[in-house]
Amino acid sequence: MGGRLRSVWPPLLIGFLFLAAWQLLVIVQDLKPYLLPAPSLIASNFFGDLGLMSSTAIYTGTTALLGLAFGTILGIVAALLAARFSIVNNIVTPLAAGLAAVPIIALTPILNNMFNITSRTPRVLVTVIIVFFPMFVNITRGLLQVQPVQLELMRSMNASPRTVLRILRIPNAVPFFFTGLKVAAPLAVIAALVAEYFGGPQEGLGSRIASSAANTAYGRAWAYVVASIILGLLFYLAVLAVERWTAPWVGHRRST
Amino acid sequence: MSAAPTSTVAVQAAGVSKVFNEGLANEVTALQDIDLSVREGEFVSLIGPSGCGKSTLLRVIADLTHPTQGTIEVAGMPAAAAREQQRYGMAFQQAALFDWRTVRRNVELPLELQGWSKDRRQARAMELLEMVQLADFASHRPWELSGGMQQRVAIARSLAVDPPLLLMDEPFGALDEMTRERMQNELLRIREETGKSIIFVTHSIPEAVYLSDRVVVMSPRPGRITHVVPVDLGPRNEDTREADAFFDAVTAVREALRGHGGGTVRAKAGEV
Amino acid sequence: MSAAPTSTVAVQAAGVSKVFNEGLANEVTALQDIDLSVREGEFVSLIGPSGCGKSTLLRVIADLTHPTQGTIEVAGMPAAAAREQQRYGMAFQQAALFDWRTVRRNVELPLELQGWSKDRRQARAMELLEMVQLADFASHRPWELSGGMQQRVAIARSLAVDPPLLLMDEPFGALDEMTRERMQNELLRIREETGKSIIFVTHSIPEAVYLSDRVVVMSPRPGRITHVVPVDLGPRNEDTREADAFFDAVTAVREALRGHGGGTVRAKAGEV
Amino acid sequence: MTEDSGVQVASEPRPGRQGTVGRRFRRGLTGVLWALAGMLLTVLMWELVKLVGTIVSLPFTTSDQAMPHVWTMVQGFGQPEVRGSDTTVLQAVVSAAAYSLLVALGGFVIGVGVGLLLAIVMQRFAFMERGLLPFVIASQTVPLIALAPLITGIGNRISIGPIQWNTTYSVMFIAAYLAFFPMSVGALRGLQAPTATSLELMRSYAANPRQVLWKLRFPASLPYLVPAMKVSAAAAVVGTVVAEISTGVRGGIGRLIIEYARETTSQPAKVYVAVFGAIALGLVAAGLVTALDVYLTRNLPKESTA
Amino acid sequence: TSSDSGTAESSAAPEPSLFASSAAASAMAEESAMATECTELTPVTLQLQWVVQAQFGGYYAAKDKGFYENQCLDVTILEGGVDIVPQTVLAQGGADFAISWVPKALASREQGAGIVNVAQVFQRSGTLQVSFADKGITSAADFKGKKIGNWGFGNEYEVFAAISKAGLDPSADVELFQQQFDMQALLNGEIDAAEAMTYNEYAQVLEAINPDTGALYQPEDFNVVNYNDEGVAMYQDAIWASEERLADPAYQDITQRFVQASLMGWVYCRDNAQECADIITANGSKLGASHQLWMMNEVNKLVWPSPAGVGVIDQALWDQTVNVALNTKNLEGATIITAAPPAEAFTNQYAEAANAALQAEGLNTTGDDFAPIEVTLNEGGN
Ligand SMILES: Nc1ncnc2c1ncn2[C@@H]1O[C@H](COP(=O)(O)OP(=O)(O)OP(=O)(O)O)[C@@H](O)[C@H]1O
Ligand SMILES: Nc1ncnc2c1ncn2[C@@H]1O[C@H](COP(=O)(O)OP(=O)(O)OP(=O)(O)O)[C@@H](O)[C@H]1O
Ligand SMILES: [Mg+2]
Ligand SMILES: [Mg+2]
Repeated sequence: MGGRLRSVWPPLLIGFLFLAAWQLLVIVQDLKPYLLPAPSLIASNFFGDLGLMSSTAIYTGTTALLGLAFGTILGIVAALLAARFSIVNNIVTPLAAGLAAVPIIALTPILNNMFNITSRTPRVLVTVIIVFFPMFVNITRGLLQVQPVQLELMRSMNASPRTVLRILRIPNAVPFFFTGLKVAAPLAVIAALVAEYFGGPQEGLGSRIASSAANTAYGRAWAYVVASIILGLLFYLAVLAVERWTAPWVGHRRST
Repeated sequence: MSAAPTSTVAVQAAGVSKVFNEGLANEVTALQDIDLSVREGEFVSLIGPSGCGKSTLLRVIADLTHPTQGTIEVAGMPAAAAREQQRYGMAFQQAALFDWRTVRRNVELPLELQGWSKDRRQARAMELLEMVQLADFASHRPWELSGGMQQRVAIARSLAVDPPLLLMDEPFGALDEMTRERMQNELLRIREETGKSIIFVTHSIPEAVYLSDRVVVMSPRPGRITHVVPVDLGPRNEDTREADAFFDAVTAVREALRGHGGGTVRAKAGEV
Repeated sequence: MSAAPTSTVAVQAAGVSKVFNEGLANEVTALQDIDLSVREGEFVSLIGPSGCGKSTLLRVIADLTHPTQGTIEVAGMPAAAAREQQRYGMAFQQAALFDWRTVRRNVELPLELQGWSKDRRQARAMELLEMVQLADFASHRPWELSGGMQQRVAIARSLAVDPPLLLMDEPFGALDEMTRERMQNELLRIREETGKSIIFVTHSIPEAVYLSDRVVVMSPRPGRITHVVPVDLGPRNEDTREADAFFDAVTAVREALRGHGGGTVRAKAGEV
Repeated sequence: MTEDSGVQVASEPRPGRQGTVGRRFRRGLTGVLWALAGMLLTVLMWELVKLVGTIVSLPFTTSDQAMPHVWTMVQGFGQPEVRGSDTTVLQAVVSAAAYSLLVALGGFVIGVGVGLLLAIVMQRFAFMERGLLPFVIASQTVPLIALAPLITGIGNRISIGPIQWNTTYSVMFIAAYLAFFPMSVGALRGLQAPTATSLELMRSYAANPRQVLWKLRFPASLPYLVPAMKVSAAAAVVGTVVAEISTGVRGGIGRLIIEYARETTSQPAKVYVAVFGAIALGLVAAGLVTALDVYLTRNLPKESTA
Repeated sequence: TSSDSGTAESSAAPEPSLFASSAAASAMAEESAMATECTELTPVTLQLQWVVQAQFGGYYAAKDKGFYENQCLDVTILEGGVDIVPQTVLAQGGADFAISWVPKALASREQGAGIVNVAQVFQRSGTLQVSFADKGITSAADFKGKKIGNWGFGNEYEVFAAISKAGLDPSADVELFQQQFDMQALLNGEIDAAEAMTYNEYAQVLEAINPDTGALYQPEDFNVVNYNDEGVAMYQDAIWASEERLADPAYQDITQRFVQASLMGWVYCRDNAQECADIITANGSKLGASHQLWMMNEVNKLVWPSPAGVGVIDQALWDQTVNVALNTKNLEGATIITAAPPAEAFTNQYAEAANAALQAEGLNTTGDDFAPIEVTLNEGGN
């Protein structure tokens, strides 16, 4: 209990100091909301319409979750193939790197034109693409970076490549997998959000932020941003929880 | 598993050389012109100074690395085929345990690969852990064990399946004397019961003599076989270590290691 | 480095216990009630069955882990202060070499940390590699070495700086007999020349006896000191290993290890 | 398909570590060839999908509007940018990509530096990890639309000595803002990667935190740093392009994407041409990181490198 | 409906004769500049809301033809991007003047940005709702039951206002979708009517190939709803200045000179559409030539005629703008502004003085005889 408390107060403290400084800056410098809305203004917008905040966050969160799930699966599959067949590795790695360099802002219009703009599909696809790269790169590295002696052990037992994958490479890649997921989870949220700028249903955080910002309603825009931050943190915490639960050995060895 | 040509030769190495980093500045000739043949059911120890190529020789026999020259036959077939047919089990110099598995599941690993049912392999693993006196630690993680305990887990793992040939690289190096003697006797018992052939790397001359039918002495850079000392002590028992023949053999091996020819037999492949 | 209280006690452990995973299902009492005092310039060996807590004791003394109970003093100061002041050097059971450094630069590591100039530390490293007979491999990478060679690099590294206390955990475990004897004599020579205190973990009874002024025998679960065998062989030389006193001491330690009290001294802290 | 990264490599677990310059060059060349093969494959797939789309109905549009033919895109490269001008689209894309690459490189260097620094601080002080990490995460879920006006706005007020802030710095800043995140997460994990024994070794030397960092944690973290850098490089490129779009700054690929996207309705292939520029940019960035990887891990035992 | 066809109805004289002649104009401008005794040019920055294109033709022409210089100004034009908010940049001091649509600028003003509309360049809204002719959508009332695209980003209010004004409920009677900044969704039939600017998206549609005919789409293939006709039009491009700085006589002077030169640029572009289009292209726009000229011509239609004089605000249209901004709710229930802006939000002082000065130089500043030219669009706008 005390331990949990101890792990909670540093971010709270830093967060509080940060917000206090922000509020102070706004007051002292007499910054107008069009420039930088005060935390108090954002908070009143946020709490003033909690229902709307949560329903928009749920819409975007669903897109992000779908994208994260599919992107992760795709990343895993591609990494497994790449670790097993070097030809896949040779081909997929540069393609993935190239695809990862296409900004959402260029990608979304193309996908919006391919898939019906009135559906969620193009947004999920954008998220999938964003999630894919960090997952793929990290997992591939984890699958390949095994100790030579462990590999020899497997070989001495005449393990098939598939077995080596299952018994050695996959467990070895677990910490890498979670490193990738920790990067991908918040990115999934932002991808799902940004994909909403370019059209389609207007129920999500992205649309709301865009239209609020376009009207210089920065207090409201930032309230939605707060919702997206909360969403991102939730995703991240979920990843942490899953890591603790499924891979308890990771990072344990450093405790002496 | 499947039918292998019957043969009385368990391992046959002919003209084996192994050069690392060939052609580069840091070239090392780890093995040169190794001829060695191990009969079925024979216990052969490899002994020699640090870096003389013992581990490399084991790895070549196990088809974990390819010789630069020469050929290896295991159970009458090429090394690769023997590996694929699981004709040997290997204990490595490093324990090479998997951190993400408990001690018991580390021992189960080879059984899993052979598709044993969960119950059977658990029972087998516990039996082996009992043997290496680590049953209490079955559910610990490898990094919670002492060096010697890790090594014992690795030994248990190498004995889990029942291959006709055992390749063991300093398996008892990190064990105290008493545990070591227990393990030696266990190994001899297993060999007795199953008729396994065993190639065993050790730095302990008494251990080599106590266990082996033949002690192969190697010298470094380039790694060559310099002497082969036959040991004939009959069935081992409590008194073996006190027998004169034992001390003679120990002395012979020691002499061989020091580079003197006295009392040793220079072996040539095929002759033995 | 700076002024330390002069003291004739190099290490003083009082009532030291160490429990891992306290309160959990897999709780292990690695050390219980250890009292041990090592005089300055003394050579003490720790011997005992696998898993009895030897490594843990060394690590507690080195302030690498904290005892659950009891206190440790090194050179008259708390263990932490002694570590910070670099009053000891340690050789680990695993070689723990850094893959990304060449052999020579691994040996240089502690010198680098102490801010030696490049030339000086290169010279020192080469000198030490010469001593462990690995000068030829100075520019190799650790993973290109055999097990024993890696261990020798680690030994060289632990000797690189010149601390008043050496903590060595089975440093010669992977070495062949000849190399081992060479290293033993080197160690004795260094001790002679520098007056270091040494705590040395080994599984070899003759080695413990040959090297030590006192052999501390431990028993496992919970790890306790059961016997302390004083060894009085005078200056070591070629003949020491043949001396009757040597064999007597070996027998005494062996007996102690087997749990018999005969011929051994039960030590209490402070008395020794 | 061969399966040479399965177990077979174990036969020689640490092959040719001291690749000569020539060998390394050749390996780089094959890498490029593979990348080309991958592109070719993608092109074939694209056209195949289009072909299939004309026969059966797919869940997405395969019309020339949504998915222009590859040759239409290639044709696009050769056309003059604007009628009558003598620069072709290809030239425009290449020079824009070169410009963006430079900005992205700046953003990458800053981002990687900041990411590393954060990781170091978080690794060093546990309370910092708990205190900072949520904000690092939070920073990435703030959309640029909320930040860009702030950044350019605040930037406009900055002038350090003779250097007056200009929009290019804002772009670089945004690139760094996106690039630092994967680096900080990956590096944090990497810095925590050394084995207990090596950490104890350093502790026994009473090495100070800086020494532990430089001599142990940093080299031991390389397996994690490299993928992190790859993701960061991609993020820097994306950040650059997005920021160019966001701030409308001239010269880069982002601006081209805006310009060409306006013609999507009538010339759907044209925007792909600019997107290819971004892809090429990403490939170059990834190539640079891979080269760095080969250099950094040249001394480590390796099986094969991702 | 005024601008429902691609080929404008008038037949402008091919040569720019109406303008006394550009050389003469500059000479006159020079003269008046000499009068202000210009020893050193005053640096001035103008923030646009988008990248260079004919929408901003007047400013580029003023710069290119030396009108600014003659007014002793050295103008730097800052291009916009998707996240550049010109009025914010202006209020923060990042620029001396900004071009912005009135409703958005009023929203910023309400959030504390001290800005003043000093010249209302566009006299009418350029927003259309375009649909295929066979859908039969000729007025907002026909939106009922249809899939109606809008751009979001604050560009949707005219659509919403028109829907409401036609007696429809935006949340029930129509299906609203945010469309992308291209017209693919319309052409693919995913939506029934798409928001479009006369000078840009509408042209894009007409530059696209009709797969049925293999030739370009023709104006008669489409219906357009013009929001000016629906009575919900809001003022668009205007020149904004800093309210705070307008207290300073020096800035007042600069503003006067800037507005005057800018409006002179718009007069020039009215009479020299082709040359202005070329100036824009020379300034780095990558739009195709026919598209550029089309845009110039359509923008001219938004500026001219200016019955009260170029840049001068018509109170009635201002009130309509404010009214829509104040009362139209978007899907979220938000309005653009929550209170009517004070009278200080705009001033005709500068525009009127500029008109007087320009008229004194013999220029027609109302454009009462303005006639658009005829532009033929080519495939892809080339
Ligand atoms: N992967 C490698 N790359 C380069 N050289 C190697 C490699 N593996 C082994 N060697 C070299 O081959 C020689 C023999 O090594 P090997 O491990 O077989 O020795 P060993 O007899 O097992 O020694 P030890 O008793 O110390 O374990 C050594 O000189 C070593 O440096
Ligand atoms: N990190 C740890 N977590 C839990 N238990 C541990 C840990 N380290 C050591 N132990 C336990 O403490 C006991 C003593 O271990 P230690 O390593 O000190 O043994 P040792 O005497 O050095 O044995 P060996 O001769 O095999 O090296 C063992 O039972 C071991 O399982
Ligand atoms: Mg070996
Ligand atoms: Mg130990």
